[in-house]
Formats: sequence, C-alpha cells, structure tokens
Amino acid sequence: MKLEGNYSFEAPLDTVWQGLFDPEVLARTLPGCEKLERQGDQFLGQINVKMGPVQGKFQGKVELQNVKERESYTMVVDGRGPAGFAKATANIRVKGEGATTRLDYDSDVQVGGRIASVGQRLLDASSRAIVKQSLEGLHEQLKALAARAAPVAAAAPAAESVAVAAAVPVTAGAPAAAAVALAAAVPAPVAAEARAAGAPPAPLPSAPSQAAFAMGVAKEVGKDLLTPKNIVLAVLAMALLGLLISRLASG
Amino acid sequence: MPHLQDRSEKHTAKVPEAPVRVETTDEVVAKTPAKVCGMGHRMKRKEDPRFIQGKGRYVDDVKLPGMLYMDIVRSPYAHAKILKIDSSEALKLPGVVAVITGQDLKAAGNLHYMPTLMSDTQPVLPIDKVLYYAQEVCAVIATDRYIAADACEKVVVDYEPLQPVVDPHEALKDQILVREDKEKKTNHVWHWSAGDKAATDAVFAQAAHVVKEKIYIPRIHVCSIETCGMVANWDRAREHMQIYMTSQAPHAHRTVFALVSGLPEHKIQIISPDIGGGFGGKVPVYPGYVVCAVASLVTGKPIKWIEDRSENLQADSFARDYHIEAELAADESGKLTGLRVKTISDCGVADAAANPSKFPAGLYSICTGSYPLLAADIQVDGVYTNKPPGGVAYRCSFRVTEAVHMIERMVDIMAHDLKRDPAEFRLANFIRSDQFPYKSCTGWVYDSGNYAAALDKAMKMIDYAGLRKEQAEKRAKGQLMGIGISSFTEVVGAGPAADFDILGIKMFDSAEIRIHPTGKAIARLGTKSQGQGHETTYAQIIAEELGLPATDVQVEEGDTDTAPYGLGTYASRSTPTSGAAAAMAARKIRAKAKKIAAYLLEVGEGDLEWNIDRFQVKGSPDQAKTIQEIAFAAYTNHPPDLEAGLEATDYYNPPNLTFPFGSYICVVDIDSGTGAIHVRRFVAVDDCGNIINPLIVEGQIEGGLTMGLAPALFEEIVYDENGQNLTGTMADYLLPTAMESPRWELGKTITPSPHHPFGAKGVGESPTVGAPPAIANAIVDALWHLGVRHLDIPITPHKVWKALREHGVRD
Amino acid sequence: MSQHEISLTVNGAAVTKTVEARTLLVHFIRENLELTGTHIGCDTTSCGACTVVLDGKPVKSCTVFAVQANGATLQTIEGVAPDGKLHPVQEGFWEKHGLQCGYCTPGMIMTAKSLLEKNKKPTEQEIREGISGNICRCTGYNKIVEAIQYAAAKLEEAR
Amino acid sequence: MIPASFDYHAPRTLDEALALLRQNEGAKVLAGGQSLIPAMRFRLAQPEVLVDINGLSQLDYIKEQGGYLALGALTREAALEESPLIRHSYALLLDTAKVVADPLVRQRATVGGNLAHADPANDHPATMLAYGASVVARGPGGERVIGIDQFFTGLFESALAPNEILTEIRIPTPGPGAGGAYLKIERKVGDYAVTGVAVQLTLSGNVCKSIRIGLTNVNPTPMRAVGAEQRLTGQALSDEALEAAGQIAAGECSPSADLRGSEEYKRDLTRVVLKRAVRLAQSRVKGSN
Repeated sequence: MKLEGNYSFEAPLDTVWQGLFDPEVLARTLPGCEKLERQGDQFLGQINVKMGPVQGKFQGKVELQNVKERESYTMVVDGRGPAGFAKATANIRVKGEGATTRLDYDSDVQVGGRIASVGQRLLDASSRAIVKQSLEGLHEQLKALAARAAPVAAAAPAAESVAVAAAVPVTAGAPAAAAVALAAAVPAPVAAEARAAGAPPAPLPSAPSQAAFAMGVAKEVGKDLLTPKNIVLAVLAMALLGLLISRLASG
Repeated sequence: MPHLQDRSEKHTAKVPEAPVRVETTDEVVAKTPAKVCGMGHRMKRKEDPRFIQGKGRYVDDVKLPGMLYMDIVRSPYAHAKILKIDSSEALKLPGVVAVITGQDLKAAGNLHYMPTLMSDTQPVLPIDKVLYYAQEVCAVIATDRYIAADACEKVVVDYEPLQPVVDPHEALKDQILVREDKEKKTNHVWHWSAGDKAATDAVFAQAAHVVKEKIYIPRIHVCSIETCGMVANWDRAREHMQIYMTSQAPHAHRTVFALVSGLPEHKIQIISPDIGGGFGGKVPVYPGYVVCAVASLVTGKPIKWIEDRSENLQADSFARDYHIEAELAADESGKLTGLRVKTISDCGVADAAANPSKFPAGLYSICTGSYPLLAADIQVDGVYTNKPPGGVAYRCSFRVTEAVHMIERMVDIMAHDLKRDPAEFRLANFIRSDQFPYKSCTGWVYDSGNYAAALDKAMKMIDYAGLRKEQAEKRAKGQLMGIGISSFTEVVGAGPAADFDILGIKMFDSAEIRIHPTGKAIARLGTKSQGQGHETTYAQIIAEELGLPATDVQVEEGDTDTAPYGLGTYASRSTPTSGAAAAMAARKIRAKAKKIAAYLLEVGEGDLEWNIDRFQVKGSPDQAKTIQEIAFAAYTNHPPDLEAGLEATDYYNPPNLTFPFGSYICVVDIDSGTGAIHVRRFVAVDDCGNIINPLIVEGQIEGGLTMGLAPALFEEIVYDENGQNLTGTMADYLLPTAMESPRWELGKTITPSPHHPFGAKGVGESPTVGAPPAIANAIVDALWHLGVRHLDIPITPHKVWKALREHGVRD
Repeated sequence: MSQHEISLTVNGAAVTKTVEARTLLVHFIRENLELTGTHIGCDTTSCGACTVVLDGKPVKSCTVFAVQANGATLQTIEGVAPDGKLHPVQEGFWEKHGLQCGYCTPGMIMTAKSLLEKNKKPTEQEIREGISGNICRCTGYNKIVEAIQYAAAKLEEAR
Repeated sequence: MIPASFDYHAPRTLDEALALLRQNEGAKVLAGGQSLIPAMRFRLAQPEVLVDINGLSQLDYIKEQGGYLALGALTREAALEESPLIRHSYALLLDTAKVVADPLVRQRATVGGNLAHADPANDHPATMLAYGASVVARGPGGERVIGIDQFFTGLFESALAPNEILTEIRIPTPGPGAGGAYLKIERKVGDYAVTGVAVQLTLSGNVCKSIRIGLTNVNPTPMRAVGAEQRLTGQALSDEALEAAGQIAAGECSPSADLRGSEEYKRDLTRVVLKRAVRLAQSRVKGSN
C-alpha cells in the first residue's frame, strides 16, 4: 500500500523541525508503553494498545535513516505482535515557505498477518485517517510549542541510522499511518536522545490513556501539549482499532 | 522427488474398432418396480435420516478418551527466515503438553518434508524459512482446544522478512528463488504440451479469422462448510495407528502415510467418517494431518486437529490460478480450425495439485471442447510462487473448468466478431453426433455425444428466439440484457490404468458385495461420498443388477480396514469407476446365482433367464427362484461342487474415460448505473448418460451450478503484492446464499456411454465446469455492442461498472 | 477467567453446568452437552451451520457465549424430533433432497423451522431471504426451497 | 478461533451496569455481540471484563411518545422488521433493518450496538443521521441527550464516554409530506455496504421542503451529505437537481478502496444510489402518487 500527501503547517521551518526532534517529550508521552530500552543503536519497545474494543501487545523497532538537517529523513518502522505485523518506510521532506512549512511524505506500507487477512476493508481507510489525524495533531502541537516558546533541544542527529523504540501498531492501516506519523512527528527526538543520552532512557511514566487519543487526537492536543510521539502512538492505536474491528458482521 | 519436466501428453486410448452407436433420448426409464428401486427411480436418500436429525458423524464429532488438541502457529509473512522459535512461555501454560517444530519432525526421521501427489515435495513444518503466508510454523498440543489457542499466542517466532514473489510472470525471471532446497535453481517447475505445434502453425497460416484473448482464471477455494481435520490415535501397545480424517481418498492416504512414516501399512487404519463437503479440497495431504499423526505417535495419545475457517481459507484447498493466452482460428466460412494456447499454472510453493501423475496440467488438453478442430497446440508451464500450494479440483475433473472456460469464451468471441449468432455458430461447428466415437486433435477419444440435441433443447426451453427479440428491443431503449451460451464437453471417470495413476497407483476403483443368507446385502466400495449420495446410488445399482430392494443393501465406504482398495471420490469418478465395479461385482454374483438356481430348479443354466429379481425357466416363468431364495440356498443348500456363500469383488479398470456434455443458456440484466448483474434465468441441459437416481442427479446439477455461479461472479482468493491473503474469512471470500443463487431450470438428454457397464457417465462436476462461461458470455453479450470483448471472472459489479464507464455509459 | 454455573433447558431437559465465561455456546453444546448435530463452519458469523433456537429465536451459536444462555430455553437439531417422529421440515428436506453432505443441514432446518413459525405461507422470495444467513455449498438451494415449501404445505394440512 | 479469557458480569439493572463500568476500567459493554464477539474470536479485541446488558429488558422497547419514536438500545433488528408501527410509519428505518447483515444476525444484533460501535460501514448511522435522531446516554452523572450530528467523532469513535451506556435512540416522528428510504449496495447478503444512502425528506407538492441524507461506508466517519441536502432543499426534485446533488455527494464523501471496489467506483455509486433513494423516498410520501 502506498500513501503520499502533503501538509502545510502554519509555523516556520525551524519550529517544525525542532518540533519534530524533541526527545524529552517523546520519552514522556508514549501511551501504553510498558517497556522501552536501548540496545546499542536500537531502541526496542513494547506497547499495550487499548483502543475501543481492541487491545494488543506489540513489539516495535524504529530506525531513522538519511537525516538531512531541516530537509528530510527516512523512517523505517517495524512492529510485530501476535495479531500480525506492520512494516513501513516513509520519506519525509520539509520545506520552509515563509511563515509556513510544507511537509511532503510518501510511504510504502505493508501490513500482514491476522489483522490484514481479517481487516482488509479497513486497511486503506484507517491508514489514511491516521495520517490525516496525526498531521492535524502535529499541527496543533507545533502551535502549542510555539506558544510556549520554550527552548528546544537542538536536533542534529548525526547518526546515519538510529533505531528508536516505539510502540508500533500492528494493525491494518496502522503501519502506514504509523510510519508517516512517526516519521512526521517523532524521528529526530529519538535520534538526539540516542546520541546524547548514551544510556537507556528511563521507563516512561504513565502516558495518557489511549482512550483519550481515540476520542480524537486533534481535539486534545492543544491543551495537553501532546508530543508528536504521542500523536504517533495515538495514530498507531487508531490504526490498531481499525484493524481490530475487522471485517465482521455488522450489528 | 524428481521434477516433472518438459513432457508432452500421450494417450493410449484408441477409437474402438467396432464402435457402438448410441441414440439420444430424454426420458429416464426405470426397469425395476418401485419395491426394488433400481436405476431410474427417484429414491429418497438412505443416508438422510441421520443428517436431518443431527446424527451425522463428522471428524470433529469424534471424541476419544484422553484426547488432546492441536493448534497451529502460522506465518504472518509470505517469505521470511526463521531466526528463532521460542515456545518457553507457551509451555508454561497449564495444560500445554508439547510444542512441535520442524526440527522435531526432522529428528523424527526427516518428516519435515512430505511428498505431494505430483511427486514434488512440500514442507510439513519449516526449519529455516517460511515460504507462504499462513504456513504452518509449529504446532501446540494441549488438553483443551482453548488452551491450545492460548498457547499459540504465546509462541514467539523471530522472523527476518524476505521479499516474496507473488506473480508467476515475475517468478519466471528467477530473481527470487522460492525453493532453495531444490536442486534446480529455478521457479520453473515443468513444461508440458499437447497437440501438434507444426500442424497448428499450418492451420493458423491458412486461417481467415483469428481471435486472441488473455484469460485469467483466478485462484479460488473450495470452502466446503466443514474444514479439514483429523483425529489420530496411536496405540502404543498394539502398535496401531487409527486415523479419522476428512479424506476423499482414504486408501491412497493410508499408502502415503505408510510410505512417509515408515509404519507398516496394515498397522494404519484410516476412517473417513461423514464429510461435510469435499469438492477436491480433501484429496491432498496437508501438513496439519502429518503433524497431527506425528503428535499422536510422540505423545501416545489421541490428538484432534480441526482447522478454523480462516486457516482453511488461507493455507489449503486452493484451485485454478491459470494465466491463459489463447488464439482461435477459423476459415472463411466460419468453420473453427485451430487453437493455440499458452498457459502459466501458478503452483504456489509446491506442485501439490491433485492430478493423475502423468498429467501435470490435468485434463486441460480437453480444451478443444465440443468442436472438431483440425489442430491444437497447448503449452503449459508450472511455476513456483510464494503462495500456498494450489491445484485442487474445486468440483472439477482436473483442470477441465479452465479448459472449458477458455474455449467457450473464445468461441463466443469468434461468433461475435464474425457477427454470427452464438447459438447458430455453435450448431454449425459442433462435432456431429455421427462422428462419435470421436478422436480429438489432442488425443482424447470422446465416447459419445450429441451436442446439437442438447443445445436445441436448451434453446426451446428458454425460448431463445424470443429472448433475442427482447434483447434487441431493450437495446434500442438503452437497456442492457445479455444471453450467454456454454456448450461444454466434460471428461471424467479417471481412469484407464494405462494412462492414469496417482503416485503410481492405477486409478481403478472397487466394489465388494456380500449377500447375507436372508437376502440382505452389504456393499463396500473404494470411493468415499462427501454428499453425493453413494449409500443410495450404489444400492440402486446393485438393486438394478440383482433385484434386491435398494433398501436391503447397506453401503459402506471410508474405512480402509474393511473397504476394498480404491482411489476415492473426486473428478466425478465414482459412478464411472466404483459404480461400474458395483455392477460388475453384482454380475459376478448373478453368474453364481444362476448356477445355484439351475441346481435348485434342476435345469441347465442355459434354460434360465434373468427377470428383474429372479432366474426363471425360459418359457415357464412360474418356475423361478428369487435372488433371496438363491441367497438362502447359497448358505444352506448350494450345489456340492460350488463354494458356499454369495459374494464378489471387482476392481474395475475403465476402458476409457466418459464424456458428459451439456448446453447452458444464461440470461442476465445489467444495471447500467451500478454495474449490478442479475441472473434472470439459467437453463441447464445436461447429458450424463444413463441416470441412476434422477433426484440425486438434479441435486448434483443444481449444486454444481451454484458452485459455477460462485467463481463466475463472486469468489476469488486475493493476495496483495507481499503475498498476504486478503480474503481470509467468509466475510471477504464470498459464497453465494439463496439470494444470490437463481432458481435453476434443468433439462436433460440421455446419450449413454457405450463402454460403461450401464451407460452412465458421471455428473457432479459438469455444471461447475459449464456454468461460468455461460454467465461470462451472457454478461459480455450484454456489453459487446459497447465495445467490451472480455471480462475476467469473477465478473463483479465493479468490473462491469468500470467497463460501462470506459465505454461511455453513465446513469 | 471467570467460571459460571449456568442452568438452562436444553431440548426440554434441565441442565446445569459450569462454564468458563469465554466458552462459546456452540462449543458448550458440542463439547459439554455432547450434542454434535450443531456444526461449526466459520469464524465470522457468516455461515449459519451453528444455528440453534435460543428462547424461540434462531441464532448463530458461535456468536453467543454459553454463559449468556443462563436461564434460557435452547433447542438444537437433536430436539426437533425427540421421539423419532420427524418434523415436517425434516420430512421436507428428506422428500425433496434438500441436503447433500448434511453439514449445513441442522442449521438450515433450525432456521427453516423458525421461519415457518413466523410466516406460515412464505413465498419463494421470502424463503430465500429467510435462509440467507445460512450457506449451503452442495445443493444450489433449489431443493432447500422446495423442502421448506413442502413443510409449509404439510403444516398447513395439519392445521 | 477462540476468544481470550475475560471476566463476565450480567447486571440486572442499569445502575448495576454503570457501576460495573465504573469499577472496571476497560470493561466493554456486550449488547448483541455480533461485531464484538467475532472480533474477540480473532483476538483483535481482548476486553478483560464484559458487562452483558442483555438482561436489561427495560432497554428493549419500541414506542412513539412526545413527538418521537423511542427505541430502547437493546431493540433487536428483527424486532424492527416485525413492528407494525415501524412498518407503517418509518419506511427508512424498516429498509435499514432489513439489510443489516443477515436474518440470523438480526435476531441478536441491536440498534444500540450498531450505533455505539460507530463503524462507518454499519447501516444505522446513516439512517439516524438522515432522521436527525438523537441518542440518550446514561453515565455516572445521569442522563444526557446527544444529537446524532454530534455522536460520531471518528472511525469507531463516538461521543459516548467509556463509562456511559447508550440507552435509547429517538427518531422525530415524520410529519405530513414526509418520506424516507435506504438503499444499500452490497456484494451479497451479509456484506457491508459498497455504498448506502439514507434519505428522509419532506415534500410540499414536488418541492423538497427539507431533506437529510446519510451515507454508509464511504467515509471514515458516518456522514451526512450536507452539500447534496443544500442543493435539493427548497427545490423541485427534477432529474437535473438530483444529478447535481448526486455529484455533490460523490465529491463530499471520502471512500477508501478495498475489495468492494475503487474509490472512484464508490463515489459514482453514491451518486447513482442517492438519486434512486431520493426518488424512492419521494414515491413514498403519502398522497404524492
């Protein structure tokens, strides 16, 4: 499945790029995260996704490649769980256009396992919905960040390829969305963290419940300072949800 | 096992020196009285009382003391390396007994691979790589099926995903190798040909008209309502393996198990209980069966394995998957002359088709159909891809559906191109009834036929001329209506020993009849009913031959300890083979009965004649002995020079296949706004030779028609580019309900087989074979004037809508 | 996790059993009650092979938990002709050859029986609609429709 | 396919049910179960606690009162089909009830569950949007009424809080000149819609005084075809007006490609079916023929 599109943020390039690479927020806001550890250059995580009627544990791995400062990067997401897997490669490009910033993405998404065989009807819809919501959420987020005017850690991932632990949704459509959302929202922070911290990040404090995300990421973002990562996770969760609902009898 | 390679088809069947001419009729005549209920009677089925009261016994109904349950962990990838299988968490669950992996099977004697029916190999459980989505990775054995399911979720398999190859055309480039375990480093499995290329080239060079089309016949699934399953029960003390399994061919499976496991064959008993539909899906041996049997050997306990529907729809029982390029030639007058066909057969990861050994493309070369072509050149290539093995029949005699769909589509395209009425065009081109027995240019000897009679009858039944008039009127108003014809030739009843075998075992079949002293009987046969009504039809055959009431004949099948060896039920072979064997065994009994009757009546055998249920003295019918009296005498008062008892066995080797045929006409209305297709009428005239039980034959035809409608309009197994099956449940693999299935209208002609003992031909699959092109032809007929030449099945409203919009029709 | 004692009436007899909450009604019927006439054909509430009559309604027993049947009245195919005297619907299926492999048949009969209780003289279309939650792979449905028509006439005669 | 383990509760009263939801975070309400149980069988849903509300017979009713039709949330689809009241006065609802899944599923499936599941492929969301219905929810803080236009918040997401139970659906009683219809295109019985159009309108002569149109399975969230409604409101229902409205609806929905067909196909089908649904609703307006 291929997903591509673009989004225009009402924020300058620097704000967007910094927003995309804020490690602190990332670590703090992983919803449902039960475990997050660094293994060398890789971050491995486990997330327990609960969305509506759906629930599932997933192991995730994220790698950021070809990071070009304030320009582009590639995110490779690999998430697996008992219900299936999601793999996605997303190319993200940002470009300042005066007061606004344009983000272009294209991604190749593969969802497999039970989720895909049962939830075929939701693969495309949930992926698209997730991407849309995550970008809108990110936009809100960036506006909130800008408003707070807090100093943001400089994001300059030097590592060629850094893996980030992330809860990767294993649901249909989730992958694409996840990839894009992650790519759009979270990449740099992780890279920065990996480089700067050099030690495993502390276990994440309890994150907002996925239910809240489910209710609508966009609605909530502004007031609660959701990080991009959070959004990504929410997106993933949503994707899962979609998958879960699967193609079943209605009623 | 060697690859089957570069083979061309050879036939040994010859046109008989003194061919028997047969007449075509359309009335079933019952010669026996209702009390006897021999052939031709609409007898209510003997097996039904148990089914309508919930007393059928299917494999999942078998419950043995101490039985454990097996569930299978399956691959989420179509192609991946297995780095690690961690079953430690699963084993911690209370009630989990074992987790069996490919390594375990290897250690148990290289059981991690098994032979397929086509002498290829197939992984049972993989050790280093998975090759298709939903492949069996390991099996969990537990005390309860719920616990087994829980444990499967706890097994962690670490994969390194690999790029799969899903499209057979891509696979032929050999950039990704599906079977690294094979000596030959290619995905090309075999090449096979039939006909005569040079002669065909010559015919095409002379042709005035040539039509060309690409036709894809997608992968479909038999989806019998009962899935596959097994209960294996290894008795350590007796060193005896008792297996209940959903098997259409229990004897052949016993032999395969013996060869694979090394257990002596007499220590293996396979019982095929009631089967909830087979349609070819229960012919192959699947990995689950092997693992289940091994699990019983390992644990010493009975093990039950029953597939879920989604496992069934994703891992086994697949059919078709033929990519066809066809060219059909005709001369100036519109006489069909030649056929050229190139086909790619997508085998999946193994050539596990359920075909006779020497026919890797099944009986596909029957594809010259009902037409006396001068030459044909048929080429088929088998290709490996990262999909589960396919090639089961789906209610079809080995690829005949593919053949018939192709030729009937091509003939229709030719007729339309030449602006000829498709019915008139067929009538002008058929093999004439006086040409039978007819040897086709691909080597088949058609035993009998009268194609024009069947089409004539169908046209009358449906008022063909009236429909064409209606169509013209509607077209003038912009309404879309189509009429489609299919005049198919089937080939069933495999088969003659000279050409037909499965893993070397000749495709005879068998019957054993014992008459008890009180004149009741038991008959055991080598076939296995999956709903065809064998308990009734075989009893009627024996009733016809011996005059015993059919109700007095108990028919048994499916237990390899008691039934004579046979190859099983598929490919419409039961009546042509075991049915024939039953008649022949009955005739042996009758021959002995005659001796006994002569002894009792104190006359010479030459003075006796047979009359329905008795031998009577010629010219003196009062002097007679009924079969019951003779049976009693066989145990109480038999001739001193004759053995006691009254029984016989027959292993019947058919001299030729049988060639049922028919003509179907379908009428469709198409909604130009939505592309919706409404099958308004469907008339099916079938000729299956002499009919044993008209009620059962009607049921077979109606059921077959719905299974022909299904792939024509609904069913397709869809994979994405990564080999992920997207149709893994009945919610996405669409089986027709009573609402989608029209009311079928049946007619018949009867052209008996000249070589079959009672002139029957086999019927269960003709409608599945004949219906799809009739439907497809009707839809294309409705759209032809817009410029639509062909649509691949399943023809969905979406495809029709697309064609309409592309050709400027908009609601 | 949770275990529940449930009491229900099955084919006229009172039954009390303990079940796990997640036990599907169809498994309870087949495994615990050992009434194997009710079959399983899918995972998605699509095929109807598992149809039973629960509190007077035909339902797919694979999509109900056994614990939900606590206090209910349940009829399975085994309860349709308890004394061996066939119900007109069963007769119809036999007379008209409304079955082949027999696997979908119990579910089909339970649905047909309920249909005729609600609609005494259904048209062919109403019969087809009424059985559209049950899939038969063998018969092509013509003869199932005829079987139900036969039963409707037979029941009408009896009234 | 075997569900994972869970704890099960069968409350006798609504208050008891609400208390159980409060006490068990992540508890899931089990109504008809025809979507939830299959999801559980595939282990895509693994709720730790199920609160089965099937014992709350007080939620099973169909009655007209105070200018609206009140449906208890536990009303089964089959009950709608059989209700004389609905057969007489609620053609759109009757159309819908007849095409939800299949006749056996409809014996258990509930209207409340169909809405609360918030699956854009379900049939009742479009119908309730067309009716301008409202939904009654009970939570710890008591009862609130949610307009249907505010009810669906996302893919499988509704305005119901996790500790709330949907108790009633209210459909305004159609006035004089009102008519409705639901047309669903499905591949076979039991399938989700390729597209579905629910129309409820009020005519004055041939002029459409008001109209609401709901669409099924052509958007991530159940939606109204607002643009199409605007195009038709106050207009004579000419072929041109219907075609224009159909085109607007095709543009304002956002279907996804799946095995049912392409995005383009679903948009075009929505256009075609919308025209037919409006015509059918029009033909049902009393006295119009």
